[in-house]
Amino acid sequence: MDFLTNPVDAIREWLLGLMANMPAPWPDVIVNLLGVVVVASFGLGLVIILVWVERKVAARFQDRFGPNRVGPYGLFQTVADILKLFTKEDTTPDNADKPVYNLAPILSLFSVLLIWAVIPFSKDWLGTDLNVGVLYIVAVGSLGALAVLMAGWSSNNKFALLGAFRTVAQLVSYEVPLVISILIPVLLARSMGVHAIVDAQDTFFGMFFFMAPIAAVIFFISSIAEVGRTPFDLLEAESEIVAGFHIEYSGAKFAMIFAGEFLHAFTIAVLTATLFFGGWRGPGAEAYPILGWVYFMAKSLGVYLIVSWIRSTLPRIRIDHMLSFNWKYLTPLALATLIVTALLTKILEGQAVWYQSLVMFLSNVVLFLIANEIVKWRESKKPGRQVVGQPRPVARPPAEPAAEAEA
Amino acid sequence: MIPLSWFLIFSAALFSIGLYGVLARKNAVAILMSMELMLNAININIVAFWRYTNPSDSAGQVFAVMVFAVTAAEVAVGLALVISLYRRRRTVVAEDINMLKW
Amino acid sequence: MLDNWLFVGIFVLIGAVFPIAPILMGKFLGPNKPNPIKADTYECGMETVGESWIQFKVQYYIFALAFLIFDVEVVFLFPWAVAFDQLGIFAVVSGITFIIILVDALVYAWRKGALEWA
Amino acid sequence: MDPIQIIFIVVALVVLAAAVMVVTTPNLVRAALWLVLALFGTAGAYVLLNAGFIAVAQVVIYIGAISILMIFAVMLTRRVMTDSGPQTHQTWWLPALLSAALFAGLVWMLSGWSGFEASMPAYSDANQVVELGVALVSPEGFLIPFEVASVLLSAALIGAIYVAWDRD
Repeated sequence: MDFLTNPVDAIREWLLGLMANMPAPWPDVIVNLLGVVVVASFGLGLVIILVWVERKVAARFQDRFGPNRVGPYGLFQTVADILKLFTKEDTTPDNADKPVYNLAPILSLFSVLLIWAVIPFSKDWLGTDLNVGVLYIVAVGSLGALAVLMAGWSSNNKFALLGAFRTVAQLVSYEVPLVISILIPVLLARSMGVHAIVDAQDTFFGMFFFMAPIAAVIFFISSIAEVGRTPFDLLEAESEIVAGFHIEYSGAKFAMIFAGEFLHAFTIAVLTATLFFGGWRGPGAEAYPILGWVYFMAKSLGVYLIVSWIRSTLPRIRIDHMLSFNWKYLTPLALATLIVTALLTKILEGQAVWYQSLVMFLSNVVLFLIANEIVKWRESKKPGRQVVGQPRPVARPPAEPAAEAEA
Repeated sequence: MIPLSWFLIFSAALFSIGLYGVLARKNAVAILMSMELMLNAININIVAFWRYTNPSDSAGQVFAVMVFAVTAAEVAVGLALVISLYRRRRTVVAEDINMLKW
Repeated sequence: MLDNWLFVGIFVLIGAVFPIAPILMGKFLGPNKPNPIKADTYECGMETVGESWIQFKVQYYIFALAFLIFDVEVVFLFPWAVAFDQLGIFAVVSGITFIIILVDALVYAWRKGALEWA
Repeated sequence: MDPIQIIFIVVALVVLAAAVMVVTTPNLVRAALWLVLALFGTAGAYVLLNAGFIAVAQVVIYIGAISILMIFAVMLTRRVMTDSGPQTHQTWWLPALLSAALFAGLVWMLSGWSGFEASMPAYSDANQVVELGVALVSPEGFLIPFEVASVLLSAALIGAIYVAWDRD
């Protein structure tokens, strides 16, 4: 093993060699344990950089500099923020249900961290290759909704509970198109293992983005909703419900919820890159796994930049619009795409990959146009809302009493 | 390796606890929760028998998945009934729900 | 096999340590001077009125319900998608029938107006 | 004892303890959270049985959806969340006795069965999901139950919305 081209395998071999004379299960357990620590620390360490990236990107969109005081380019700003959060007082409201209140932030970060167990970073660099990997991601992700509900309920605060309920309604609603759109790469790869899905996208036109563009976009949109980022950030709409379910949290516990959200935002970028853009695949990645890691990070960061872009561009959506967009547009469209993809996959079995991609891409385009026409037709049938012509209340300064108050 | 008996005793214990909950609890939602425990015990049994007798045949797994579907339907309708009852009668205590008595 | 799940099992144990450790660290590093006003429920600075564990509208339940049904549907469809190579056109069509039957329920919910907010 | 056995015992004890908390905790939301722990442990038991797919499906369906539905239902059905008064009947000892008797009877009956101490046959779960998929949709397998499950699910959705929806 060459250390430079494949450091992970080299270290693994070296460790197993060191422990060659230990009794049977222990070397395995220890290597797995170290693997867990490495993967989890990688995820958490990433959060520190991501917060900086996010702030810089948002600043550029708003024509500002962003953090630029602490360290080169303000890189250590996040470290300073984390230190500040740790030295804050960690308050617990008297009325809270304490065990549940303390458990919620732990579960919230834990659920995101667990997803990283099955992410393939490069060829053979992955925590574990479960043969039900994709469903595992869905399962672990759904723990997050539970954490939100626990945080909201245990805070014993009207805003927290209202925020939690809204959040959970949003999370469970958008989970439906999310899982249906995940089904499509599974169907194209004939496997639920994340590693096998990456393996199936071995040519440029074999990337599932070309075979299932609608599924990729639906997955991306509903993942953003799962994370609760703009434009789907109703769960922390300050003007309506203060800060949502984590209003009562402070100090390190708030930091955990916050870190969980940031890591989740990057995780969806990673998942989009893995499921639809070929993950670590790229020229030379087979031979030099470290190159695969570079591709993987580049693709994920590319998707992450789009997430930041959307965040700093779009305004917040109203809750009824958000839910009807999900149930009346994304879910039927995802189901239709699934049916069309299933039929086409069966019909085109054995054809060349580029041909399959071309036909599927065109079918997706047609499907999207049809969906658009249906939406337009439905909108045209709705009675238009009358905005003009009715007297509206106008704020006027009161004439007499105001003058008296001034005097 | 674990003998089959461990799984069977485990699921029998889980089933009994669930039965206690169904019989002793007053709140209808709590009764549904206890029923979840009982259904889980059954599912453990199904999967254990599949694994220990004939794992190459998927029938056991199909059964387990079917139990999932039935549980989902049961919970969905059961909780909807409880909510609807609560709206009409302002109670979720199972004993007080006696509209079908005559 | 089980070896793959060993990693997940260890991850479940260690993964819990990662969030717990900073919280404990925060406990030691941060000040701890509670007082009744600080520990009061925060509702925009207003005095808290009444219980917060109040009742909610049935709408939330409907969304969770639809989610549950579609979740179960997807669990059924995942094996179907994975076994796609072994299936003939008939099996594919039967999977599609499965989806269409469920779409009926979605259409019912839509017509009933249960998918509207408020 | 080998490590797998120790893991099983830990998982089983966690599940049973959580199950006892589910049926005894007066606070219903907490009972639902204990139920989540019990269901999570059950998923662990499925993993020990090499049924990875069932384990993950358990987490998706039970913890992801059913437990949230339970908590919603608890919150929809009360005006005051603090539970007052006993949550069990006065004659709670009767069901306790009954379930203890059921458990003893089951163990006694099973211990007389010849297959009780059977050990696990070798099995590789590499193709588990494919086999399950083929069994579900092939006409020689479980095609009819598969479609009936779909009908059941949509009937449940329609029925539940019909019952719970109150607005015309």
